[in-house]
Amino acid sequence: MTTKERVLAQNKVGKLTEIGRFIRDGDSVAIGGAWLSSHPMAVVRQIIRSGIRNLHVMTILGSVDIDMLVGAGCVGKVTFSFVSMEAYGLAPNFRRAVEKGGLKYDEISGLAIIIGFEATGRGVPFLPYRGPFGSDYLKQRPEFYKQITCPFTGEEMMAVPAIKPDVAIIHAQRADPAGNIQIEGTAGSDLELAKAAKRVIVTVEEIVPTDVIRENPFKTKIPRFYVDMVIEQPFGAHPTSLVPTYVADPWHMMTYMDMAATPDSFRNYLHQYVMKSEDDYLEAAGGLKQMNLLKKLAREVKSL
Amino acid sequence: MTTKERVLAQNKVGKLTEIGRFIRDGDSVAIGGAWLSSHPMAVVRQIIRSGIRNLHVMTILGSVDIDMLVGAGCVGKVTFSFVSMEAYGLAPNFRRAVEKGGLKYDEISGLAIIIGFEATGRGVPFLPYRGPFGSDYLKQRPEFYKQITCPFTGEEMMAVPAIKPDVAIIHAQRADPAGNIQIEGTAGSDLELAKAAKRVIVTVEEIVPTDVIRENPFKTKIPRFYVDMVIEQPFGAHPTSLVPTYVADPWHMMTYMDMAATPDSFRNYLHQYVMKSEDDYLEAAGGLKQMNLLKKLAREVKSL
Amino acid sequence: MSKYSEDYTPAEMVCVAVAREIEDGDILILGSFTPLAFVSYILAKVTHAPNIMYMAYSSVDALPFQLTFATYEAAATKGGVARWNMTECIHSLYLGVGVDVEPISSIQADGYGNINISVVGDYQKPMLRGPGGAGAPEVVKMHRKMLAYFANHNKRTLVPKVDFVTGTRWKISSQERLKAGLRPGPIKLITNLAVLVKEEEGRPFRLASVHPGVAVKDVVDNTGFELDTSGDVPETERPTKEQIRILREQVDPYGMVAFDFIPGKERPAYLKSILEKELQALGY
Amino acid sequence: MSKYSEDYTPAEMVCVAVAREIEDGDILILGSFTPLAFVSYILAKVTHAPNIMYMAYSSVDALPFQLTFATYEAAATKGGVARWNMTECIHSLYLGVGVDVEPISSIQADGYGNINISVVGDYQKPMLRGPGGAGAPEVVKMHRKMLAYFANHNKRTLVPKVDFVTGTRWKISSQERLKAGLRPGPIKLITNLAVLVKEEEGRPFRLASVHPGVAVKDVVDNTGFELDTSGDVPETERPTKEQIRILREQVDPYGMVAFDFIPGKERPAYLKSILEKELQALGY
Repeated sequence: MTTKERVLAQNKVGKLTEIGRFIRDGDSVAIGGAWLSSHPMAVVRQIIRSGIRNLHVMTILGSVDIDMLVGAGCVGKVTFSFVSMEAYGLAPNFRRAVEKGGLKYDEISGLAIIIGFEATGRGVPFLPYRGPFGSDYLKQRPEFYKQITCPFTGEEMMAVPAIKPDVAIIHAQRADPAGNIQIEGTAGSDLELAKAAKRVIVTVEEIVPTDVIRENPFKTKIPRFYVDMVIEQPFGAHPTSLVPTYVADPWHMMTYMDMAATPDSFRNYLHQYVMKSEDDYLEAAGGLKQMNLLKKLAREVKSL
Repeated sequence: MTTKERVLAQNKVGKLTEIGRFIRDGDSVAIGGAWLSSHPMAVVRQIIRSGIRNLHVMTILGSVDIDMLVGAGCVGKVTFSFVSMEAYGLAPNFRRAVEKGGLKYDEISGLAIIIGFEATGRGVPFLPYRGPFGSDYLKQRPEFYKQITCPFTGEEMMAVPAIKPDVAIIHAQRADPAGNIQIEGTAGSDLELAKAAKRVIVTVEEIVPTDVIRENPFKTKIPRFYVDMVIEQPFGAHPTSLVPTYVADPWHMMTYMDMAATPDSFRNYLHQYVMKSEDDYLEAAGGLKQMNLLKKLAREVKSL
Repeated sequence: MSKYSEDYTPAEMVCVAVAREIEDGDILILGSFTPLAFVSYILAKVTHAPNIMYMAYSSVDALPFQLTFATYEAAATKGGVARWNMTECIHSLYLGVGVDVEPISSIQADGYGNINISVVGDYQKPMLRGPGGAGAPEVVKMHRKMLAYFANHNKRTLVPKVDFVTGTRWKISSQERLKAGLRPGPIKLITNLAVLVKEEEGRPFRLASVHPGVAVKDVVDNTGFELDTSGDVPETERPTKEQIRILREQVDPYGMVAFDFIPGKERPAYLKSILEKELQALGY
Repeated sequence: MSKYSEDYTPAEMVCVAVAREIEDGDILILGSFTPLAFVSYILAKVTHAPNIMYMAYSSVDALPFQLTFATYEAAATKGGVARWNMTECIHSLYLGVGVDVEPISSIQADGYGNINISVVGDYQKPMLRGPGGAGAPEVVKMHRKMLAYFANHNKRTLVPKVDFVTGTRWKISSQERLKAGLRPGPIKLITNLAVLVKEEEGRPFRLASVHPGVAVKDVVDNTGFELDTSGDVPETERPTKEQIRILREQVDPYGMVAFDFIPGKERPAYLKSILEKELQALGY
């Protein structure tokens, strides 16, 4: 949608099965969240279910989101600064695809990729900063890192270009039908992705009337004029976390790591968990009992 | 203070009469707030009372703050994008001083001055943006606006340099003793001033325990590692506003405009309102009854 | 019966003309307190453009409000869906997604489309030191269309060449703007006499319409730069009865819209009378 | 009676050595989940450095917390005084006021002070594709001192030349760093055997201390680059009884600190046993 269409649309509520309106084969898709937090996993699974292919996925700090899309064969190229399953180890599908030599990728340093997204939202074609001087990124990606001289001090800075994904997908706590998005915990650089992308899909734990949003405007991180579609999808970040609402699911992460160990067993994972529907996924992942446990654990924290 | 000293200091509570620890003759002082909102007027008045002189004041959108300091003879130079009493007219002391030819000033376009402060906080010596091409600012301040070519697209952008004031003064709703600052209404670019300045003084309506800050972290706009001193000073923005706590005082603004009409009557204003103490000021401006009215008015708003 | 009103003030005429420039879905900013601009935004939002989004002070997408002199900022802040500071606002709105229109109140304008909010006379030792440009120097070139309004259309305000170019559209024609990566759209000056439009770099402002009761000659005689008055110059569309009713009953019951049209010396008394009425209405 | 403990694991030795690098008043970041780093921060905060400020995920100045595997992020977020997103964090902390130390867990380090978190082998078709640098490429040069830790000090981790320079201190000597506008401070590698320090561009890492029970020769034999072992090499200061008690009773009762020291294949079973203990402790 154009900005004007986004401002005009007061009801952007859609269904998970409708993401094809905004994500198409070959699109560049920036995926929100960071580490094992707040990834839009329901949309990731729906991309796989819908058979969307040849995506250029972009992540700042990716994990199971990237790994699953790569393993399911949806990805033509990855732009990333970090893809890791953290305590669970390296990302098995991602690693396999790279080590086999079949996956195209752009590895970009972490601050550079954030600043590249940020530039787009600020309406500038580049931004300068104290970049990764001395690193091998500059040799691998000379078209992305350009030295630039400060016209005032003469200091050598690094310029990075504006990054403009076709789509951003994000998961958050709460939205109203017009697409005002509230985030309470780990925000990553989701706001910058939303500003940078041409189309933005946000799944949320709950859709609430705008009056509820107005009660605490301080929590609203992405206003409606950046959003094309909102989808109510409780536990849409599972098995990653959405603190302070629920923690990441370590049991499911271990299952994932087991089943992603080989291409064959990963096909079983997709078959068993992903391919049917999101309701079936949550049921297979432990259903209400497990989801309630993850919510309870988010409150069971001990400050010292 | 160094950043480390700021992080170490758990009690930064000071008194208005102690601002001389951080503001000295000849300093550059960036003044928070914007339009007729949230200016740190208690500190402005204390600067006058303390006889601090030859300041280089910096404002994005200044009003009675700048006008009063200029009228009281505290200012050697003004850097500004806008100084106006808004509906009350032009700023009388400021205007007089410029038209007489005695006041040094740097007039900078509004986005440029914000971006200059922002650059300092981001640790870059300059930032590019789509600047005021075609305007006479470029002729008047060629040392501030430099054309720069995007190394990726070839587009001509404008670069502005990092601005580094000695001191920033800010007024806000609430702080804890360590200097975590909550702002609920009009925030201006107070956060960028705090990041840019070497020393930061914040007056607040109330100092509260840190637990109160933790209850709503979403309201905290300036964390403690940017702050050197916090001072509890209710109505510290008067006669400007601090919404949603109180509105600007139109009656006092009219008195000010009347008395600032000539240098002689402005001396009377200073004598009658400013020179004694902040308590005396608030009493002279109408005391508790008037302040309560301004609070009530902030709640008497009619949405349509 | 005509839907148009016969009973309106020059300020209401300008306010309605400005409001008509606002399209539904526009993004707007309430910043410096220019009562006429505020009233026109709110009028648009409660009539033909309910889905406009405005940022008012630090409040994103605030509710429309009744304009009162004592409470306008608190009212503008109320009911916002998010809080943004000014830095976020300039990058994300002005320079990012784009603000659509923003009627500027300036001291001078000229036939090139330049505006001056800085000084009259010599820059270093001016006859009149104005407030300065705030964001106007950068943002008037970014808007969907550039809008300035004048309560006093005369040769001191509409001049051959402004004394200081505080802001300018930079590129004017659609082709030039698109080439520079800017949204196309004209410059419009809305005054107490007429609506002037400039659409091409090399060509003069065109007299797009004259307000009811104003002759083309009145406009030409009071304009310090060349005007294209060729062809039939239509009458500016009058305010409707409904617009006037909503203005006076809901949006602006105290008459803030007239503020710019009142001579400087009479403004303090006018403000005082408004404040009295406000307090009275509140029962204080 | 000695204040030092005789009962500590290699992981606890490294954790305490890292914690000792943290000074009160430091600014730190909890980002990627590296349990040993998290434990050392919290240990420092509840012992000698109560006023450190850390940003944990999006939570500014969060409270110290007991490290559990199921809840670490929620715990790290709790009690923050402000919320910042990652963009704000990189500009204001990493590139702005400066983060002081941040122990990096990397695949390789070399004698130039380079680290590699990207690939082992050929870049285009690597033997091992690592996670990538996240912020390390930019931030290790900004820190007050650069810190990396290794659970396995050997010639595969401490190599003559890293396969890919993911991050580097860039300027090393104090003079060079000050000239480049950077804060002075050395590179330190803290391993399961020793502490290595590099303070000058042209000179090798110096063996600053060996852990109790480790010979200088053990370190040299297991290091793939030249080491300066001249002079008396002292023993690394052991953990105190108080530090070990606080670690085991308060900060890390489930033993997350050992995680990096456990062979990859045994880690899932270790995590499972921790989870079981956590749920049991909660009464689930």
